[in-house]
Amino acid sequence: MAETLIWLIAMPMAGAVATLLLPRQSTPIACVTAVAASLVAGTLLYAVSEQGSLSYEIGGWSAGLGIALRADGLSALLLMMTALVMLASSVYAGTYFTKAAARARFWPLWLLLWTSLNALLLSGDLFNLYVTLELLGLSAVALASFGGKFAAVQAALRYLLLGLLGSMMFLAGVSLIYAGYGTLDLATLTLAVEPEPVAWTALALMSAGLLLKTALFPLHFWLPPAHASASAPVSAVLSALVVKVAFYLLVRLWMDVFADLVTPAAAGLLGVMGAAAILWGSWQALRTERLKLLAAWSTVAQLGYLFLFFPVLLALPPGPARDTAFGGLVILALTHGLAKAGLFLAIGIIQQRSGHDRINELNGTAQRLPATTFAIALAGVALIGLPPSGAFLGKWQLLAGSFASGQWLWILVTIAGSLLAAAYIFRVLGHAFGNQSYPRHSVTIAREEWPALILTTLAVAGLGLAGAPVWNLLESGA
Amino acid sequence: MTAMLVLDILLVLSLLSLATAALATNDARRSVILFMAFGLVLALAWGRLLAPDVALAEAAIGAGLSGALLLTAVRDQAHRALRSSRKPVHERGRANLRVTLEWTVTLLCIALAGLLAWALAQAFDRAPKDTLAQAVSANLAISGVSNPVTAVLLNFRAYDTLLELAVLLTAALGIFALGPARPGHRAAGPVFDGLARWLVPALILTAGYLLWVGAHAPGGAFQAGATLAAAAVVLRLAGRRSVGLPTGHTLHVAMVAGVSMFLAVGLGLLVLGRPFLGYPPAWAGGLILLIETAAMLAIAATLVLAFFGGRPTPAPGVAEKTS
Amino acid sequence: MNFDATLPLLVLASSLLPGLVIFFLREESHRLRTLLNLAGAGAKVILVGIMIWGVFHQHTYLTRWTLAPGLELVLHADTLSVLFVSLSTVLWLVTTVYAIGYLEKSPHRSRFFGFFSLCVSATIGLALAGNLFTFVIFYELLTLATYPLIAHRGTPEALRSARIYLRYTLGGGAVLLTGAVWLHVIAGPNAFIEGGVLSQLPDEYHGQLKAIFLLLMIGLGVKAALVPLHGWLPEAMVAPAPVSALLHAVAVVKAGAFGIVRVVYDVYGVQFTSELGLLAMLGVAAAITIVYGSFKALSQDNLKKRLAYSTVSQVSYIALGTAILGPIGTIGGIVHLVHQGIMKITLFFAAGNYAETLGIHNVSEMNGVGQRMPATTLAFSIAALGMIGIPPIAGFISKWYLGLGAVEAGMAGWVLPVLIISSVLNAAYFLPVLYRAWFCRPAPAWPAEHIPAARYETAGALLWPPVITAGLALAAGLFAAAPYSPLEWADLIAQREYQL
Amino acid sequence: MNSTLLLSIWLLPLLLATLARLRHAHWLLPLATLPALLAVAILPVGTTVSLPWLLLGSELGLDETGRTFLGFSSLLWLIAAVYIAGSQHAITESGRFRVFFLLAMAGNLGLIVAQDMVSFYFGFTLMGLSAYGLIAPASSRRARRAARTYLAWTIAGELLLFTAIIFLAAISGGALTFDALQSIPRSPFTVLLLIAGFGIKLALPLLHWWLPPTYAVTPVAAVAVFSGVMIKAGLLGLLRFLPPGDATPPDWGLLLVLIGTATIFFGVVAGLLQKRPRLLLGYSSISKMGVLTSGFGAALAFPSAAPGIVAALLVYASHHALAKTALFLGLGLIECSGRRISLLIGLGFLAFVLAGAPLTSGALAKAALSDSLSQPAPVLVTLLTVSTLATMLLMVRFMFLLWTRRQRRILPLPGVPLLAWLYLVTLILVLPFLVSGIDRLMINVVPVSLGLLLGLGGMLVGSRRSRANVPSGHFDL
Amino acid sequence: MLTAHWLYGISGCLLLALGLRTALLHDMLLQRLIGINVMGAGVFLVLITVAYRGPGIAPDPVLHALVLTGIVVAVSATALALALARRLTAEQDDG
Repeated sequence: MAETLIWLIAMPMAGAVATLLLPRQSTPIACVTAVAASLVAGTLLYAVSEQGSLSYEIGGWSAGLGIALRADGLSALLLMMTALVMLASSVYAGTYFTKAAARARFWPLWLLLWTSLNALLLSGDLFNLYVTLELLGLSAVALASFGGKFAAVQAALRYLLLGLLGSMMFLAGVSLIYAGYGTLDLATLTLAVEPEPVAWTALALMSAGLLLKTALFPLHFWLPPAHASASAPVSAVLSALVVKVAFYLLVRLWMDVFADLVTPAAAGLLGVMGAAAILWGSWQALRTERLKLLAAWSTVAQLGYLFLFFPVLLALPPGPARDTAFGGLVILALTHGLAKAGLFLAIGIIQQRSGHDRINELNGTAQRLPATTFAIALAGVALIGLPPSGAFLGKWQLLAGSFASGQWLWILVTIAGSLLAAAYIFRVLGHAFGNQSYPRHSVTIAREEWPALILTTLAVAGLGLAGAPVWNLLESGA
Repeated sequence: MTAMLVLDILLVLSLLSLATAALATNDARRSVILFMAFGLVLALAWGRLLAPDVALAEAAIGAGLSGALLLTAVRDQAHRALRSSRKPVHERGRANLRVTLEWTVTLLCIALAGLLAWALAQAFDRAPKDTLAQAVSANLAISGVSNPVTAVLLNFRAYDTLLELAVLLTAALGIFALGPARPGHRAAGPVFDGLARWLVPALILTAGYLLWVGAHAPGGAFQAGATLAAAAVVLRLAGRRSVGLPTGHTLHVAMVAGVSMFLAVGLGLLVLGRPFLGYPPAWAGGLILLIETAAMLAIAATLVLAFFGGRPTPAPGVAEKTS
Repeated sequence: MNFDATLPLLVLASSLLPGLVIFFLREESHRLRTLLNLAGAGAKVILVGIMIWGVFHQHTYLTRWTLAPGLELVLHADTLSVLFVSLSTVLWLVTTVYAIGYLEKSPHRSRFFGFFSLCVSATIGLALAGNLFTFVIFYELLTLATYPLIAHRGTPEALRSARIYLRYTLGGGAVLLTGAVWLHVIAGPNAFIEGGVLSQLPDEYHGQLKAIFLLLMIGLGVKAALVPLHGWLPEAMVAPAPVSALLHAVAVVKAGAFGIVRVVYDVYGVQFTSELGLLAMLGVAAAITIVYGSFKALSQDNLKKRLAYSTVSQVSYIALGTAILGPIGTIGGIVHLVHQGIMKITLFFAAGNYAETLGIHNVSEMNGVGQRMPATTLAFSIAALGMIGIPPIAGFISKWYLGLGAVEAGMAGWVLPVLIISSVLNAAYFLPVLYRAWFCRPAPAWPAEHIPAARYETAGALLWPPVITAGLALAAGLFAAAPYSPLEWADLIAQREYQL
Repeated sequence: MNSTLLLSIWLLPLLLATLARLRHAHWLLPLATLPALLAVAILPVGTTVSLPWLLLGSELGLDETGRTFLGFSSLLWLIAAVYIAGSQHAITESGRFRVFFLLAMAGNLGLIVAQDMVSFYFGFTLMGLSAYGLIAPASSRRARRAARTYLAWTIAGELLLFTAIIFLAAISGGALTFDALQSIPRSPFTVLLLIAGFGIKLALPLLHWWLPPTYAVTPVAAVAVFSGVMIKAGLLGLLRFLPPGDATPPDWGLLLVLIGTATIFFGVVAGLLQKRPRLLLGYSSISKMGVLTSGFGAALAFPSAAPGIVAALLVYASHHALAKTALFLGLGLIECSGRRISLLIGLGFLAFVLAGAPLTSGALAKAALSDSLSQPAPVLVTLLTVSTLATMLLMVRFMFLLWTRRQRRILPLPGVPLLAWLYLVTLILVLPFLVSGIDRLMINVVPVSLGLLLGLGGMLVGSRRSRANVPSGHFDL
Repeated sequence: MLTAHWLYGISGCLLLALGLRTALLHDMLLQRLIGINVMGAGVFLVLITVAYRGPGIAPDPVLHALVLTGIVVAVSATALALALARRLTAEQDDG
């Protein structure tokens, strides 16, 4: 079963090569690759749930000398989310780019991005993580600028520079770790690391880099323009996955590798930044005139929730209480991933149909595309954190943890953020009602509308109603 | 020892002053040239610190190719990009804010440097942890090469290198996707042309040598690829439009050569029942060379492409060939 | 899974599945849509019938589904839930028929009926919720499912009132959620158990429990339209009449009131609530609401708005009954849950008929409408008189038990005056309407006569629902003491609650 | 069989009410009284029916009191129904009027056979609210105002009653039948509520404001049942809810006696100041209700003498019901077809009857009441005598008003109403002789003659001067 | 601890800080890019210093390999950034 780990990386990479070499057949190749990689991700998820965490030593060299890939419950879940989002977005992208030449240039980058996501989620080596971060950053930038519109290129350039800064900070931390502990392997490091200046400084540097990449307030400023000006499938993946895997790495470092080092004050700092992100992001989303910017600002806010978990988790005693809350964090991240991807895909359809994405002029389009509007509504449910979405379970755990540890501020922020989210979501949904002629069918353009609808449905009904396995997986794959 | 110390101090001081100068000036071209000088001094420093592989790479890539890229960018006025996004400083309040910001960032950076240095000092004070280096030398025999750096790069941590090639490929594809390249330089004078006539073959030969020697001495695919790319750069500067680079499909093949060879080997071994990229010791040398060759091609193609800054356009009518 | 464990799920699914299918139906296929709607409603009636029988005979219907560690979705049929489920089921059937008639030829019907079914499903889920967590889930779902119904027409006013509705209900939902989570943290999964369980918590939690109670009441009070959280309800009257009927009688407002009943009886336990001194607080809030709503209703010319304020007032009777310690008051509150539902739905049906048939929206346009639409007006009159508390209509029974319960609980001093004042005000805003309808001479022409008087005064699908529900309102009062009447059922609930 | 009959007493009017809007439904009105009449005739006293499924568990039954009430009420409803069915009055012709007439009838008859509080309250409310329709509020602005006043007072009365019932039910621990409540002590507050609640129906002073405007505008046949029958529901209510005995403290009896006394003279004085015969009759009713209230108070105050007093009150109530209805119906005939001497003679007779002239049912009623009161409270007998004198004065004034009534033109008398009236007058004429010996009917000679003389004298004086002009419907002190 | 460690280590840190400051504060893209490269050079210097064990002793080859990889990655990123910048200026000039 451990081979699934390497296949998860090799398969999209091979797909990238194949699409580049056979540009005419690139779309079918990409779709086949997407399906196959998703199946592999599913297999891995199953394997982790059955056998616990898996690892694979590349080249047969033991971890330390060589590089090990590892998958536990957390990474398996995020890999599955990645697969779902990428698969759906791939299907969508197949029709989104109307020109064959554009598609042929798009697929290799797309699959390389997927490669980097999987590689990052599986990597068990600090330096290798740096390389995957760079691969992720570059492929994300290349995709963000894809199409070459001025605003997109400008935002992508800014994105690239900040990403590079982040990577360099990360690498500086890595070098400190190597200097101090002589190893890059995470598992070895977990055992070796001690609360001392080397480890603190290294963690601070790596975290700073990752915070920049995951766009936590006040390091978020690059995100809205980059996510809002990219093409729809790219925006979906940027918002749903790219920032998310950087966050994953933070969680991995803070909760796992350097868990002994983390102090309440540090976690509290992340919490405060998260709180600010929630409020500021939501407020900006409420004020913006454009749909895609709204979605992008919403990402800033939603990431804030994930950071609120840090002080809460730290305040809870290790054991079932903390594990349960941690599951809340994961399910919140998963839900946001699926929902935000669906949201961007749906917005893309609206944008293509109406030629713009100005919120105040959406009326007709929103009503002529009921399925897409419904997808936006479902995504909204997940973003607000209403039941039965997975985000509801996540926020419940967040609130419960805050109550249990007496951290009232987070409760207020969570509630306020949810209400603001409701405000900006329903600002959009209001335009779905009116007396525009209703189309004959609810789903008017199947291949474009279904991916968004399925993703958002999964976020709402799938994770919300069948979310319990997430906790089991985290437990069995710990 | 003292001579060494003097050298060290000189090197360090020149590094710092060159970097400061390169970053302080507002003249883009000057900045780039200072940066190239910085790169060369850095290569010296690598050499001083017993890292010849890195020194070679730095000289070829860090100083050479990066410098060339930056210079071209300066020529294309690319450095002006993003500038307009920041509003001009007019109001006093805004200016004050700006000053405050600058001071804050500067202080933070100084604090960061101090922190880092302090932590580093702590790390150096411990007993050196050589376990990994020892493991490398212990396994060098079965790695298929005798240069430990190459062994790490292409065997022990070959996966890193695979991803690195993917990074290169991504950059190339990203550049590709931006549209066609700008027209090449005007044809240089006959002197440069003459220079190019013998410089290019020499560079190509050097590349081949570096590739070969990488197995047991400093050198390898990256240095070789960079050298090869340098040859193309020279041609380009001489006014050759596509500098012998294939266009269209063949270019694709060259770009993905590294990644695909890597993957083919890795997956082939996987299919044969070995771990991914787990070379049998007997074949290791050959396989590494195979991969390195492909990687060199890919690196060269990518670097040249980067230098072009876009898809090379097929030459209109005139077939251009290197001598 | 045996039948007993599946039945709650089936009851839920009988509206949920048709609803989901309807979303994807083509707009023109109204025959299939009607079939699905009615089949779902019919199936639900049958299933609920089985459930009533079973619960009466002490069967346990329980569906469990784990959503997260310690968080279970529990659907459980006890006496109280069955009461609410039966109400919703019967009224849903009637309202569906009405809505089919009402929305004939209007656009976006698939969407409408889809959300309509979702709305009822949420209500059913809320009624069957076996713990506070499940309740919160369906409470929020209800908000979501109702929003599109209020905004349905898409006019600026509709959107505005939908926005106001959301502002209130989502805010309330957030407060409720906070309270629920807090309670979950200090007291575990909060299953609804007759008599409550919180009294076993040590004394040092009492302060927190009071705060939580306040949060829960605010959260529920928004939907139950307790003053000053009622602002959305009068605004929401722009919605189509079937939606108003649903909002006021079947689903939304009821959900809030039902939640109050649940929290007081089955989470805190009425005895414990009283010991904490919270019951009086609830009672005062209810009393203020009752009087305030009635006062506001007096001055409304718009018929639906007048009815909306009437709802504000009437629904708080349920809260008032809850606040009265003792089985009699409990019966009064709970039975009013049903009685208010059938009476208010009749009123809204009738108001819808006036609007749809003759274009009448205001009380001042209603002169002589009794002659043109006698059956509708009769239904309206029965319901209105019932609201005032005139025997033998259902409302009288409620007031009787509320008054009696108050006297027995020693709360007569302020409950009875509230009841009296409210009845007087009810009379003051309903009787003039009846007077106009029956005694005044009709204006030369109706504002906009959409449906000509043919064999019946209006379309059949519009006429029968109010007639039926008015009959129910009459029957519920007249045969209050008969077996399986709402009153008897409320009595059973009270017995089980107080372990009599 | 018995239960069906009891049930149909109020069920038939209700059912017929649903048909009453049909075109030729006049004759449904008399039909509706048949079960009640039949019940009076054939049902043995003490028949009860339990209907545990109805309302909160109902009990219907016929006791002695109920039978008397049912007797005169059903008879008078019948006569009024026939009168209406035969008349061609624009308002009473309408289907709406018929519906309300039947509803009010159902309520009235229903409350009489009700043996539990809730059923009684149901009947009481049904009657009270339906009577609103009889006022025909849409016919004029004045009518509308009057109807509104009526409704307000009625609802107030019902709410007072409701509250009182609630308190009673709370004390009784859920028992609702009058039987079960017999010996349960009433709290002062409950008693006060009951007196106020029924006092509105009885139009005791200060609770009477609804009465004059209502009587002024309502079709006369409806006023007849208002004044003759429905007003008596107040007395029945008092008898039912405050049964003389241990349950009610005797002090309340004294209070009621005082209130009643005040009512007697208030009614007379106010009546004397009226210009319109209808209003005069209305105030006369108030005065008579004062008599009944005083009597009831005496029964409360002297529990030992209560059975006798109650029996006498029943006689008095029946007498007043018949006489007052007849007076109003006669007045109605004059109003619709003009003043005729024949009608005036009939009305004159009825005026004497009401005043309690010898050989009339009035004398009978007075005698019965005097007899029952002479033992416990002789002072009340004196009071009754004074009241007789006062009533006579009032009746003289009534006849004077009729006599001086401005004559428009004579129209033909409507046949059926006339017959109905004549039948009633005959009944009043004959009835005392059927019930009692002549000797008992020879009382009240002095007060009636005195009243007659005083009245005639007053008229002679008064006709010279412009009289104090009290606007009809309002009484200014 | 060797003097070389001191010297090169500290200058690595200084280069990092210098580059970071420029990358954050400078107005011009080119300088920011060079700043990032200087920053990278600083990190690489630290790495190579860590690898250094003293004269005559074989340094740690792993770190050398890492730096090699880092250099290539850095140049790729620089190339992409410059390409993007050119595209921008081209558009600015056109528009």
